[in-house]
Amino acid sequence: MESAFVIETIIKILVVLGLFSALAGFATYVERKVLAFMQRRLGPMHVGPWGLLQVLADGIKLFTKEDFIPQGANRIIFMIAPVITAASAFIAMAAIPMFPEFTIGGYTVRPIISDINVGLLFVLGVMAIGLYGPLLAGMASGNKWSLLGAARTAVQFLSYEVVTGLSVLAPVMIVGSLSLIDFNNYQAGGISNWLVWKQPVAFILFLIAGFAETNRTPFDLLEHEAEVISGYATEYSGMRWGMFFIGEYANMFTIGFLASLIFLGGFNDLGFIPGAIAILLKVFFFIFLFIWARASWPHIRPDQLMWLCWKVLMPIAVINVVITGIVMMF
Amino acid sequence: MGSKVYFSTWKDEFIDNRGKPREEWAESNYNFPVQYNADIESKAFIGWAGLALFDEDVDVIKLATEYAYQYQVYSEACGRCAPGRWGGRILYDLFDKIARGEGEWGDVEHLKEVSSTMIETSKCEIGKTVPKPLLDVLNYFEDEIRELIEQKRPSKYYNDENINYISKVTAPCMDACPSHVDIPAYIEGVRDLRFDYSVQATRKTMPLAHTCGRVCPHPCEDECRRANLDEPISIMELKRVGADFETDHGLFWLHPKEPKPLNGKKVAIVGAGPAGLTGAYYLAMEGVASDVYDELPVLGGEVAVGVPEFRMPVDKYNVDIGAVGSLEGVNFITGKRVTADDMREFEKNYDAILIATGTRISKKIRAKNEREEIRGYWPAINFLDCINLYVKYGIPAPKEILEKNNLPTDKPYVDLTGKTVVCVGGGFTSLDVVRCAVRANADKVVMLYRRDEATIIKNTTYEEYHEAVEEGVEFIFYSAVEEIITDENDNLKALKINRFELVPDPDGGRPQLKKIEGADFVMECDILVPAVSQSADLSHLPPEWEIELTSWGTIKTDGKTYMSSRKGVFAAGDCEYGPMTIVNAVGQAKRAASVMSRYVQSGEITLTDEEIMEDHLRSLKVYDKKEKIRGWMPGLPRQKGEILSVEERKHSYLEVNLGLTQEQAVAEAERCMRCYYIAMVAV
Amino acid sequence: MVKFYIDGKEVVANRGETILQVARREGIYIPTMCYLSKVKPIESCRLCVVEVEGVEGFVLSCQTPATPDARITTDSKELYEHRQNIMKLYDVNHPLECGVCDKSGECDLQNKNLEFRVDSQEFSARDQYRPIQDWNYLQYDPSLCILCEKCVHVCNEVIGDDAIEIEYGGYKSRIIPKDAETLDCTWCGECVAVCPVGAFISKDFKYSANAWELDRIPAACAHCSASCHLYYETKHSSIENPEPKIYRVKNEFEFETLCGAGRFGFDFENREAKKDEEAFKRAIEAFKRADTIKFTSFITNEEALLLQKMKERFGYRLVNDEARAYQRFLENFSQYSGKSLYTPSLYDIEDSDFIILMGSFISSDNPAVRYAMTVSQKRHRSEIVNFHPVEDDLLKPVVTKFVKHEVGSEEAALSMLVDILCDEDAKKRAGKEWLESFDIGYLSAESNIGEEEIEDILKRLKMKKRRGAKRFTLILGEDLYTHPRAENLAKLAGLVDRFSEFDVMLIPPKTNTLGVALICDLDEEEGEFSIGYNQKGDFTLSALGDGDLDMPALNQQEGTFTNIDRRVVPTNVALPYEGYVLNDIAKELGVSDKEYTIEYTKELPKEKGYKEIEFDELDNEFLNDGTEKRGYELEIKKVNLSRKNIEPIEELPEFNGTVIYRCEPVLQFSPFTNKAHQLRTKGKLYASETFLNDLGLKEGDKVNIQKDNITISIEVERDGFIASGAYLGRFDKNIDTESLFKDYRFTEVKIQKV
Amino acid sequence: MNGLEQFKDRNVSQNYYRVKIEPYPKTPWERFKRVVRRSLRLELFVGLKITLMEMLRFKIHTIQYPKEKLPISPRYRAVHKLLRLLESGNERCIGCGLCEKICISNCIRIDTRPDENGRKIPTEYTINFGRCIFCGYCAEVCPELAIVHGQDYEHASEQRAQFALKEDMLTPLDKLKEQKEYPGFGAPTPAADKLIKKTPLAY
Repeated sequence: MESAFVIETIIKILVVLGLFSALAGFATYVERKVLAFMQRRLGPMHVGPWGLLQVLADGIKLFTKEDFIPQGANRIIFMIAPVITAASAFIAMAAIPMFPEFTIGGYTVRPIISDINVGLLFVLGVMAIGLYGPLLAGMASGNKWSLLGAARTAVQFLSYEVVTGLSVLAPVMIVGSLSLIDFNNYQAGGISNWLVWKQPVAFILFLIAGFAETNRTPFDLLEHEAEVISGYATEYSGMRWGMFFIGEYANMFTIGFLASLIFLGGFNDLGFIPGAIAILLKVFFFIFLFIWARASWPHIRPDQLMWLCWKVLMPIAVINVVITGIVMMF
Repeated sequence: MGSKVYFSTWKDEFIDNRGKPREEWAESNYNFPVQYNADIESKAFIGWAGLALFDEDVDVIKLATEYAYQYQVYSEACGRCAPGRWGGRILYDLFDKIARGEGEWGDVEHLKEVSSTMIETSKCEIGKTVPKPLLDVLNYFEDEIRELIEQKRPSKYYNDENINYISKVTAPCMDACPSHVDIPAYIEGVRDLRFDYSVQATRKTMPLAHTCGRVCPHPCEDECRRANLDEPISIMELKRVGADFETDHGLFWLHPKEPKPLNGKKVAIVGAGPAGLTGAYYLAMEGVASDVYDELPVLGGEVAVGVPEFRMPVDKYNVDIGAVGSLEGVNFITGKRVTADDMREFEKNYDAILIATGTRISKKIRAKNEREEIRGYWPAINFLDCINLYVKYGIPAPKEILEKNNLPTDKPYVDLTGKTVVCVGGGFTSLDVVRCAVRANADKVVMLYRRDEATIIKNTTYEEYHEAVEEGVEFIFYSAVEEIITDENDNLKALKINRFELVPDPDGGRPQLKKIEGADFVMECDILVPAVSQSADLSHLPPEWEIELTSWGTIKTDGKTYMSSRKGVFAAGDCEYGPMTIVNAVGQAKRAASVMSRYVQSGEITLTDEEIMEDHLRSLKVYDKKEKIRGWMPGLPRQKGEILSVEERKHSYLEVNLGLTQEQAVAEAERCMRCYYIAMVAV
Repeated sequence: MVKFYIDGKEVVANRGETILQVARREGIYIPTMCYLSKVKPIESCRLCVVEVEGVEGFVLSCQTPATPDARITTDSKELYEHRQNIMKLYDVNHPLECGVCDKSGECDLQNKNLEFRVDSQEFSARDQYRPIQDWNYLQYDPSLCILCEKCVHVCNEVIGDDAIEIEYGGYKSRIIPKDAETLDCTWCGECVAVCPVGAFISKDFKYSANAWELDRIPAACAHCSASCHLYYETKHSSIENPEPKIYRVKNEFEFETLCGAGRFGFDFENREAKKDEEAFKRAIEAFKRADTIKFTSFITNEEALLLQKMKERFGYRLVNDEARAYQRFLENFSQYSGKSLYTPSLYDIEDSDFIILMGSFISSDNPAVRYAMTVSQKRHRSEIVNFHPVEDDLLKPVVTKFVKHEVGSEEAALSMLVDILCDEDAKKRAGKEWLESFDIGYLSAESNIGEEEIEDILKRLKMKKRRGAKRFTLILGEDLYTHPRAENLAKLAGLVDRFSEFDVMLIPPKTNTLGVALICDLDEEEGEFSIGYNQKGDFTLSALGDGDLDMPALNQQEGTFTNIDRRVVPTNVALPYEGYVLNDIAKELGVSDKEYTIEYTKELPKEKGYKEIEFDELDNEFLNDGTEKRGYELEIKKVNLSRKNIEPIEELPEFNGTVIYRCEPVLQFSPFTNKAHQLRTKGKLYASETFLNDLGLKEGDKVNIQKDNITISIEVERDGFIASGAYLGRFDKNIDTESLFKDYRFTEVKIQKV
Repeated sequence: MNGLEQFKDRNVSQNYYRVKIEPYPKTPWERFKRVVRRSLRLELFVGLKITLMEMLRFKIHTIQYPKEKLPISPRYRAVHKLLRLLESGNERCIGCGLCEKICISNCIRIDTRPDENGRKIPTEYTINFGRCIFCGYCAEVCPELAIVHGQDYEHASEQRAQFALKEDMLTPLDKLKEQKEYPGFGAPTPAADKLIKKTPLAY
């Protein structure tokens, strides 16, 4: 039993690692295509049919590219920083139940690496650790743009961590558990049971904070080229840069899963749609939403970002929690 | 004077008889060549000053086209200015286009435009005048032109080869010159510093370029159009410039063209004076050989022995004679007096005979007691012979003549030291006599002349008369010898002289000379030289030939072909005309040679169209004294050459007139307006 | 002096000056197509018509002298229209081939069409076939020809060849060779220079460049002592080769005339030269060893000064035979004329009324003098008497009296001239001995100059004087300087100059002979080890590129020449030169402290008449009215007269057998002209028809010329321009003619057919 | 409008209109009003809608260069071409040098010489494309329509010298048939015949 668990977990880890790495790559393809279509373009077309192998080509490129460390950089930290980002992104996934349970050859598989009862807290916490990646990378690069980028990372991530936490607090209060499976199960009764109807404000706040946490447009200030070149990643190339990249996309999936699980009914069957497919659709909707927003909206200024966080979103979140509490009391 | 014309725009007149019957036609003021030849009537005449039609049925457009074409032909002598060269070509091309029936109205406009530029800016008159009749055609025959353009058909007689268009280029000066020298051409040669061209142009019609550059009375200068503006060009002097170039550089000889090869015909020429030489020259040019006979031991006739050295240096004349002699076929036989027997022989042996014996008998002055035998009575021709043969050729004067005239015989030349010489006359010969007498060291030289100073200048030249005066010749005008007074030994002692005055004729005719009674006087003199005129010595003509003579005692010809009444015997020069100028003799001989060259070939007496036209134009008169001159700056003086100082020339036979310097010659040539004109007749 | 008004401006004309000349001098513009200031007005274009107040119609300004107080208008609406019409007529059937025409860009027809705004042609004429004529160096395209006649006039009035004429034919007129099938002339190419359109062109230049691409470098011609002003026109050689190359030579043809050698012999530059340090070192060593510098006069004044400075420093002997002979002649001449230099210039010759030429084969020795004589002949009908043993048919249209004398009897000829030209004072000055030795009968018999010929000259002179002649010139040439009796000849010439109306000109034989003669202190004898500059020596510096060290040719150098007009004229660098120059050697030897040779221009010896003027301040141009502003004229100083009597006339030398003359064929002057690609030819014995007949030779035969123990094997060529005699040139450096002609220009030889 | 006047009017399209800019909010109240206004109008979602609709409509404007190429204006000034005469195949260039003269970047050079028939021919013709600014003056000035701007704008090469020679520009003889008469800038328009003024050659 023990050994089976270990094997199962290792397999799950590997599957998650492999799958999400691949998905991250695939997401880049999708992103490029969707952006192109929205801009009346075609996007990558040359590598493989409809440019499908572009991901592969990019991967090969990233792997084979020279690993370059600037002279003035702090070598060790510089080398470690991307690993932190990638690692934290994947570790966060450990507590996320991806699909409903299924049985393979009589063996029931729970598609979660580790169902811990504070799963939500774990996910949020580990994602918060991801902050160290860009922060350290920027500080270690020995480049003022990187440093600025790092500073922005710290500010942005820390600020929106608050909003994320506060926005999730209300659902947590309703569900009364921090396990994401509990969340899922709480909403098992169909669409009407989705938490989003009870907590629409929290959902919106979570979503906005999610954009910020994953460094997506309109909050992509960390690597805003016109101001700080590539921000913390300025000095990175090859696979090290790739790790930041994978981390970012992994985070997008994490947020997508979180949002689906917390607000949109998780992997419960949706009418005729099996739960597994339902959650995938939901996740992909969020991924699409990320891309869609990027295609549609301009990004905002850092001061607007902070203004939004502290003066708009956080008060709303607090009020939301308070109102939730009051409603629950009566 | 005047002829009936159908239409005329000549000069200032405008006669339009279109639509009227022939009987009602108005008469023109001008003497047009209505009758081209004895048997040919002309249809139209077109020229520098307009056009005249003599017939209703004239194709005016074709006439104009041909006239423009003739300009092309004659401008082949030129083509030297841009408006003339291309403008003329365009005139012809466009007129021809219209006449062919391919014209458009635009062509008429272009014709007018080109014409106006040609009229204003052409180099010579030919370019300025050719557009004039063409413009007349364009203006007055617009209907005909419109018809051709609209109907696109050729003009009526466009392809009719029976109509001949005969043209001739002339100029006022050329017209005035008896030998029709192409004066503008040789002046142009001087102006262009192309003296070889100049002398070649002269020799086209005048082989004696040196001679006529010195001793010509230049009738051309009287009809020089430049005189309308300021003073006439010094035409004669300019002829000399080219000729001198030939000798200066030893370029013997500059002939106008390559002579034709000899054609086996041979002509006898009696007399090697200007006429004889000219005849020989042009006959040789046409390939006809000639034997030239002369009784004198030297060549050149009267010009060689009569014209003194200071006027006509013999080495220059010899150059001219050399030019004649240089041609193949010319053979000179000197010292042979031709007799009637010889003439008979000649008729058998030669294809034709040209008599050019001149007038070598001095006429008498018709005074009382005038006899050849008087010692001191010395006829002018003989007087000049004696002086000049020695001066020019070193041939001593015959002792018996010196003796007859009471002169020292120990000297080979005529020495008049201490003598008083009286010459009666007033022409070139008499001036030569008195000036020679001055040089022969005569004490006193007197010239008696019946008329006044102005007439003597008119008969000779202003320069010569004044030079004679400067040299100390005494002129007594309005006087004539009444009687010659001799002593017992028949020596001349004195002359009784009448004086006259000019009485105007009440009827408006020529003023009459009237003797002034009581004004007679007696003048002592040693030698009397009669130089009033000369007559021809025609003793060599076989009486049985019955050659017709004129009332002057010269050979009668028709004045155009110069054939005498006997076929094959021609006469030219003074023996035909009477004592006249060199250039006249040359002109006659040139024409005679031309006729003869055809006669010896075909046996017919013909004139070329060119020659016929020459005569027509002369009667029409080319020079118009009233004509206004456009486009020339007036006030440029006529250049005068240096002459020897009186002291220097009085005692030597050095040439008096030094001629123009190069700068003067060129300046003079630049005054020439090149008044070429083209005239054309349609027959 | 005539005062009148052009366009309201008051102007003054000199005697005989035309309206156009005055206008040009005053800078008032009157358009012309055919006017060329150095010849008579041609009057073919009719563009220069002007309006004169009170005169009907238009007056031709180019030939009309001004009348007092005339009021002239040079431009009005009517005039403009007529000029425009004339330009239209000029355009009738003028081929539209400006694209390929060599003249395009500097074409008068283009310019005037533009000026009168003729942009279309409304009428035309039937065209005709007119093939391009190919005449040796030239090509003539009749269809391009506008018949302005400039070429014909310049050939007749300035050159004197009179080789071309117009075949009159109205619209068909064209230029043809005069009296010949094809053109055979001295190939001066002046017809090309004056042609306002592209009708006459240089075959070599044809289609190789366009006018606007070429750089103009004003310079002085380096071939003869006339040092004519010219422009070298350069451009890169080709697309592959950016090195500049001289494409052609142009001149200020309005005022000045070039000969064929100047025009076609331009590429004589030393192309091979590189900075060869080894050779340079050897040269310096050679200079340290040498005691003699031999050189020719193909150098600039500055180089001559450098050589002189070297001499002063190291005591070299400067050897230059031809300049030495000239120098001595000039010195002797000065002692008897009282002037340090001769006075006449080419302009004076042009204005002369009576010219006597002696001792020079002028058509090849110095064409500029020939042209000047032609001008004087044509303009003033001057008498030109030529004394020479060789009959030159080229001079026939120019010379009015040719006196053929025996070879070597120049002394007799000059003595006879002294006798007739000078007054008694001169004879007194000449001295008793001379007078006693002057036996005219003997001289006449020995020299073959008939007394009657001398009398004829006197007669002509008197005639000229009667006609108001003012200027008389005696021109002496190289025959006299090399004559064994040169000293006496010079003194006689001095007497003529001093005691007669005649001014004497001494033609410097080579480019800068006069400069060298004035600047350098020349020596007679060669030493043991010599350095040759453009001359064979033990160590040879050569601009021909065949010596031990390369030197720049004269078109690669800047500096000054002293020319025949006694004028110091500047020349400029037409082509770059990579190698060493004389100044480099002088610097290495410590003689020179200047960087550039031209810094010596202002140091030229003032006591000889040079002025202290910097090279860069020398003018090099012509003014609108033709005034030559080039450099400066040497000052003529007074010289103390010699009191010595002139030596008696010696017995005249006898030349028997075959005598040949030393002169160059037309178009050649030296190995430099022969180096030019258009003129390159093999040296031959040039002989007249009579000479060939006498020796039984034919053209193309090979002969051996023998003298003492020298034998030269050479081909014979017939020269149609000479009527007697034969000559050898020095232009072909492969033929050693130097040894044949030690002193005098005539030499007795044996000629054998091989 | 006639003549050159028409070119002075730079307002090429008539479809432009001015955008109305609302005044910038100055007080917090105004700013609040603006937020409300914008929020109520759901401006953010308008943006989303536009992008989404574009995607759904799928009107792709991409030209898949180099597989697909856009047609080029005949006035386009790409790499020069030297043309030949259509019938004889002779070079049109007569070496007049006008292009050389007019070239403002001074990059054209011609070597000419007479050929065996005495005609002027260019032996070599180069354009230094490193300096050429493709202004088109050369084609404009060419009297023989010999040099024109071609349509070939892809003139990349490894060495500068490789695209400057006559052989590269001159129509190869075997491609003569493919040479179009109106291939580019500098060539006359197809209607040029109507504009040309005729020379009055009556003969």
